Amino acid sequence: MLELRNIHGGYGKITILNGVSFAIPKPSITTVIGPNGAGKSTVFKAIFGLLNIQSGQVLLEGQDVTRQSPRQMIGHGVTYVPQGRNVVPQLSVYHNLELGGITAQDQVKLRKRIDAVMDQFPMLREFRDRKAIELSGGQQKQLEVARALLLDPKLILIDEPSIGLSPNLVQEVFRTLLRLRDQGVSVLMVEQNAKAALAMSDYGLVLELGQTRMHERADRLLADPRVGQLFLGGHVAPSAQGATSPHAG
Amino acid sequence: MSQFLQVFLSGLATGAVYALVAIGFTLVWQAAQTVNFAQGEFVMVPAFFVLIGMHWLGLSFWVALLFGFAVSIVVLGLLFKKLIVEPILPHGGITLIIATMALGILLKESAKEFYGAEAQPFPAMFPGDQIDVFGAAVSLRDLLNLVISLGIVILLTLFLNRTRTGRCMQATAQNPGVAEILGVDVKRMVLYTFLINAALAALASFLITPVYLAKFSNGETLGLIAFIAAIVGGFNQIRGALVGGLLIGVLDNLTATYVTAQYRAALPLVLLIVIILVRPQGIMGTSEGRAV
Amino acid sequence: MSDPVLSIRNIEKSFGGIRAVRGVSFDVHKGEVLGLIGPNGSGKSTLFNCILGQLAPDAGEVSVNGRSVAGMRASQMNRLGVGRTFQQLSVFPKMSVLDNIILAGQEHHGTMLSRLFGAPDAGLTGEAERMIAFFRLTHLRDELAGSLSYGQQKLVDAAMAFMAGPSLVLLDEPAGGVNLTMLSHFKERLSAYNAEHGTTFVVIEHNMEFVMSLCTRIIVLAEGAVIAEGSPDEIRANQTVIDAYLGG
Amino acid sequence: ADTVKLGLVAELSGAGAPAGTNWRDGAKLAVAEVNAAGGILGKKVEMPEYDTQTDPQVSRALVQKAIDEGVIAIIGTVYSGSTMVNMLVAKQNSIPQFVGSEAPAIVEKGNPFVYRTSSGAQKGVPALTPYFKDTLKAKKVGVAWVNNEFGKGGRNVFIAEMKKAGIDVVVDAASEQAQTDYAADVAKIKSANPDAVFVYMNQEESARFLIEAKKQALPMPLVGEVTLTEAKVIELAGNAADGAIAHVGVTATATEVPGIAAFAKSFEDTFKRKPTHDAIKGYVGVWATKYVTDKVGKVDGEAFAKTMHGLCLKAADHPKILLDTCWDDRGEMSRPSFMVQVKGGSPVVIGTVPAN
Amino acid sequence: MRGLSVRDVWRSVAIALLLVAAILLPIGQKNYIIYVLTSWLIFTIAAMGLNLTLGYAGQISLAQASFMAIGAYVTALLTLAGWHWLAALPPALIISFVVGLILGYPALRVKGHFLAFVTLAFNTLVFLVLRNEDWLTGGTYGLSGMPRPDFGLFSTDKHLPFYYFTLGITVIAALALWGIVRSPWGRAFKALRENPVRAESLGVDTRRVTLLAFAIGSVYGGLAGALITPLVQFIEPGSFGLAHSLRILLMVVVGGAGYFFGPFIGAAVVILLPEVLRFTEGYYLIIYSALVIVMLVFVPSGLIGVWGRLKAKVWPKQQVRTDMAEGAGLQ
Ligand SMILES: Nc1ncnc2c1ncn2[C@@H]1O[C@H](COP(=O)(O)OP(=O)(O)OP(=O)(O)O)[C@@H](O)[C@H]1O
Ligand SMILES: Nc1ncnc2c1ncn2[C@@H]1O[C@H](COP(=O)(O)OP(=O)(O)OP(=O)(O)O)[C@@H](O)[C@H]1O
Ligand SMILES: [Mg+2]
Ligand SMILES: [Mg+2]
Repeated sequence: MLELRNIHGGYGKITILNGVSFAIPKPSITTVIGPNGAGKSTVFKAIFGLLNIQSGQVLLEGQDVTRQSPRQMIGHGVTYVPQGRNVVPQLSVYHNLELGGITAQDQVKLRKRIDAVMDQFPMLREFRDRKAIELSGGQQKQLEVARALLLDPKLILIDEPSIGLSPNLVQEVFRTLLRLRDQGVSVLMVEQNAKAALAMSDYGLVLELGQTRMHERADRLLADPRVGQLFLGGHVAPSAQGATSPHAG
Repeated sequence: MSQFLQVFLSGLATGAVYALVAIGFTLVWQAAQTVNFAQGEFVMVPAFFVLIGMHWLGLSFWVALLFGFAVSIVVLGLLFKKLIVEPILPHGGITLIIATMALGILLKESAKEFYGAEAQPFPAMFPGDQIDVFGAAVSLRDLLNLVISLGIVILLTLFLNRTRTGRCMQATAQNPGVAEILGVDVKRMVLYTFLINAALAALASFLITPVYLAKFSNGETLGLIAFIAAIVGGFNQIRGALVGGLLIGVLDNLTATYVTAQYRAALPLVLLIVIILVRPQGIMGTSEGRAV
Repeated sequence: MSDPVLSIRNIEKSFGGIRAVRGVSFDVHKGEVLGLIGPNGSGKSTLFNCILGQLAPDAGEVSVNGRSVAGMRASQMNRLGVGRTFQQLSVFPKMSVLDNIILAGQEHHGTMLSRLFGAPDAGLTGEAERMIAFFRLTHLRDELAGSLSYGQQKLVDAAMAFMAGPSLVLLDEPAGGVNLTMLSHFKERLSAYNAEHGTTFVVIEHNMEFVMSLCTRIIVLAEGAVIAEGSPDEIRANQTVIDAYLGG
Repeated sequence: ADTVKLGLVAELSGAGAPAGTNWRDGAKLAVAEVNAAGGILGKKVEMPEYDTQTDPQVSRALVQKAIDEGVIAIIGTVYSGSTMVNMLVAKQNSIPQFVGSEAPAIVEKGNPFVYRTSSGAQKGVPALTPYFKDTLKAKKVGVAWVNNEFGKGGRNVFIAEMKKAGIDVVVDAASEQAQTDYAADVAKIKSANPDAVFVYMNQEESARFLIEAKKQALPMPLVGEVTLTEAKVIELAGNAADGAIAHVGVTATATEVPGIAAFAKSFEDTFKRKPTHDAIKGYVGVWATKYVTDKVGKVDGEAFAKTMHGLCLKAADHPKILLDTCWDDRGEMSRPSFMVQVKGGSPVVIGTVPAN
Repeated sequence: MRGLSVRDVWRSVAIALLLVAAILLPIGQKNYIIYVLTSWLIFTIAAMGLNLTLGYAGQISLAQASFMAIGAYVTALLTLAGWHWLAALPPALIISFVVGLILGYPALRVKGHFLAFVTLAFNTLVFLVLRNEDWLTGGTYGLSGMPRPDFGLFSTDKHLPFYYFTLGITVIAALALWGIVRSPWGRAFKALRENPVRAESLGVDTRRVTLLAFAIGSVYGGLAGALITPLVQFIEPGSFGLAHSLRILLMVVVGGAGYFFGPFIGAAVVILLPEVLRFTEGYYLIIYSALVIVMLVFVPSGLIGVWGRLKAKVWPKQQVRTDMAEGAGLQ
């Protein structure tokens, strides 16, 4: 489905990704984990055409899509939910949703889909005509997640959906992703809430210092003691608290 | 009474012109979150394009008008967007504002160098017939200005809020990053904004130059007053520009007639400062929502 | 039990037609770590904003250490020893990490004049560097805060709340986006700090593991009102809370 | 060197640009003619341009610059505010300066090196008094003026004159430079209903005022000084200018004077537009520099000043001075002037006022 | 304490060289050039003030020229009344400070373009008062004949001594500002610019900081005005209109807002570039404004950013972030 070949890239003159390579099969859910600042979000930006890629290739279903614009990526059936808050502040909830389907051809179908996501996240219907900026943090996140589901994507890139969402909604989002996978959609997700995320994923990917460290079946990663210690909240050995190499293990 | 009516109605007519220019400010703000300090010059220049068409190319007035309109759209819309807005916009509002100031000088000086410093007469599109309204003389042209401003406010408001393209333009202005990841054609939206702005400026130019006369320095005062009108109206509402423009036109005349001519420029400013301090979002503006 | 450090009574806040907070009252005692949880949009952040002077409540009263803080500005509250973080990333993007952290402490050192004529860092570099080291950000000390990753910024944000040596800290979703290993480190340190200095914490969080293991008492808000209150175990078992919030 | 330099310091941009560029073009025309006639002291004349941006501070610096660069005379500036400052610099360096400004104060400072190219407001405006008093028989008058140093100067002289003549000033309407809406001004005048109105504004302000006056059907005569009946104003105001009256020092429409007719023609040929009052002033300034320098026989500011004071140049001997012109010992200028009225879209001389 | 880094050393050397250049530059030049160089210094001071208000503290102000007016008129009136310039300076600065504080009040309520408007209106009001109240200010005719200061052995009557006098003051003003921006106050100013809500919650009294940002910026405007008076020896309202405030804003942005040395470069471009272009006569303003636009297109963060760009061109080194190059934790 998606393959990254030895991606190098970063911000301005600074290189963040030092050779990221992996491939995800179709349909599947892959969760990316790694310490803060490992470059997880940067990988997503690289895929979605938002990063200055210095070298390497991004392949989507075998086709080279390196350095294509976000608009083109959407055209290929990829949608992206970035980390943090990403709504259009002064537009209403409904119009924010509608923007999520701005590239859709079939308006009637789009309206139906908007209805469907509103069923899934009832808050959206309740606050349909409120400005997005007025929503609470978690409500905005719901809006964003819902927005990414409108277009019938082939691949969803979703960066830490659990931030700000209440536990029942996190479960709801995970269930939705599972359902989508069963309908043939691939999901690439970053999650710090790694145990829960890996538990529902097919594959896990460990990213560290801008490189892929491990890429395994999710259950194996969950069982790996090194992973448990480093990323799942195990205790850090005192000797590992080096200042320059914060993640040494 | 007829004196009051006279200055009031004249103030409305002048205010309608301010409004027309002020709409440009709000539009650019709503669609690109920046302020075009060359807006006054954008209204000054199209009249000169028409004059060039008439006097240098020998076109008839109506053909020259079309010519001027087309050239304005290309120069003030397309070229402005491509050469100035696009490269500078990502680096933030203030830089672009300064660039538009420089552009204002450029347009002004060019008009002067190539067409002369003296004011030129400019033919009117509509007859200046006068009507008597309870003893006050009002020209048909004044009424038309008012009607056209009103019409444009309504049309633009509908366009921005009721059409998908209009909302895409707003999204682009408010959060270009998000607009981009949602697949909005950001560059095209910015282009639309500036094309519409250029068209409005040209229209304003054709409407007011018969009265204001074509002169290189017309933009200075006009741009400034329109800027003030846009702010007073709230900047984030197209209809605010209309209210702000009319208010300033009327206030200025009433001050000059009944209070003080020497400080006629001051009293409206003081009033407006008070308004803004009491209602920081402007008269028609809505608050921008949660900050925390 | 001692007098409450923070006491809120009947706080009300509406936005247009929406009643975001509906008459919430509770006390927080010295040394407590109170969890504040509830579904999205239940008014948690709004409550924080009302307590800290970022928003003016429509009704109700807030007092800190027995003193009413009505109409007090956030900076004054901060000088009283109340620190906070925001749910949204809230750093100073074009300042270095070090400057961010020093800024968070400088207003508590010296006077206006000494801050003008004294040392440029108000004598805080050492303390700031220790704070940075604790959050494992030493290698990023001179980077602009805005160029950090989400989780890193979140940590800078948290670090800032501690620089003034506060006696009461209100944290709005400190765990969001923070790596679990770092988070458990943070949690331990928070407990230690609490034990050592008797600092009081109020924590809004959706990460239940974090809340349940850290807090001594939990208050649950829903639709702007308190629907449950109790120890972590009680809350975990409360059916209303499970239905409204935790999910099955 | 085999050239001499005149420094053209003028308002080439900013609010004063219309006046400044006309002044420049008149002067340019004169330089071309002077060179064709053998130059000054037999040397070719060059005239570098210095743009003051209508800013007095800049004008001062530029007069300094021109002098640094070795000009033998300064031609400019037109706006009185600028002239008041920069003439100090010319004075320090004993450089003669021909100015287009009309504010009274300029010749009152005892500066021997500054000379007018038209008479100041304190001469021009009083020339109108008999017109108001005897011809119009006005008992009460109004004044509409532009609130800058030009307008204010004229207005102050006018008010003082009316007081002397025992005429009431019943309405005093100040307007801003570049103002566009004159409804309030005209309405105020209308309701005060004076017998005549003195209008003292720059070109397009005058035009806009006339248009509004016509719109509101202002019944009384509108009388101005120079600007009100200029060709440009008439072009801009169209038939609204009909009936406007002005006192004019020299006017390009006074074509019965042969020098003026020739000047107007060659100006129009060169610049494709009609000359204004300011163009004539610039023209006269350059020619006066030539005549006087040639008379002195060398480049010497002190001697120039001595010659200038009390000098009269007869048009018969010095045709390019256009009309018989005299300068008094303060640099004030006098020459015959005209009363002009706009009739059927063009100014018609309705009377001559002798030099005073 | 951190020691002097290589960068600091380079910077000190560069500053020393510039200072020497500033001292040598006017020697042997004609009056006019010295005059222009002096105005460059004076406008640099005004722009430094605006740079503090706008560049550091993020408060847009379109009224800097009106503070120059206040400084200029106060000094003019007092020196005309026989005061020594040095005695007239403190009142000029104090009045600027107080008026600056007052102008800061609206900034507590409104931000962005509204603030721009309020300051713009203020500038216009000051202009109108100066023009209309001619009993005090001389109206449109202005005030003239103000003496240049005389310090016993050192008289500034000639252009060259006056230039050195101005240079001395500029250096003092720059040092004072340098002290401010690197003190905790400077940090608080930047915090106000970047995130006022967060700053407030960290104990920064943003109201006070906002007012101070205006007041200090205004003092620099006042100082510049106090120097214009003896330089031009003539002042009138038109020299302090809105256009001049915009010009100072242009200096700040072209130089690089928020960079300490930005105003020096910005004022140089805005004041000196037109002079360099004057030989093109009618076209100089056209060329000048076009150049400014080109500059902003290619170096939008101000000319001070050119250095970084050049360096990147000359040493096109790909950087790997230190933390990204470190060894692995997992393998
Ligand atoms: N805009 C930027 N400019 C410069 N550096 C950046 C920028 N964004 C991120 N970085 C740096 O790139 C590195 C990787 O950042 P990234 O956001 O990809 O991390 P992440 O793995 O997503 O972390 P987190 O779990 O905290 O979200 C970090 O060290 C960060 O400081
Ligand atoms: N400025 C505002 N204008 C209008 N409505 C607002 C505003 N701020 C908050 N609200 C509304 O008030 C309610 C409570 O919001 P609040 O941010 O306090 O929720 P929360 O409990 O923090 O939720 P979350 O867990 O998602 O952060 C929400 O319905 C929100 O839409
Ligand atoms: Mg990330
Ligand atoms: Mg919240």
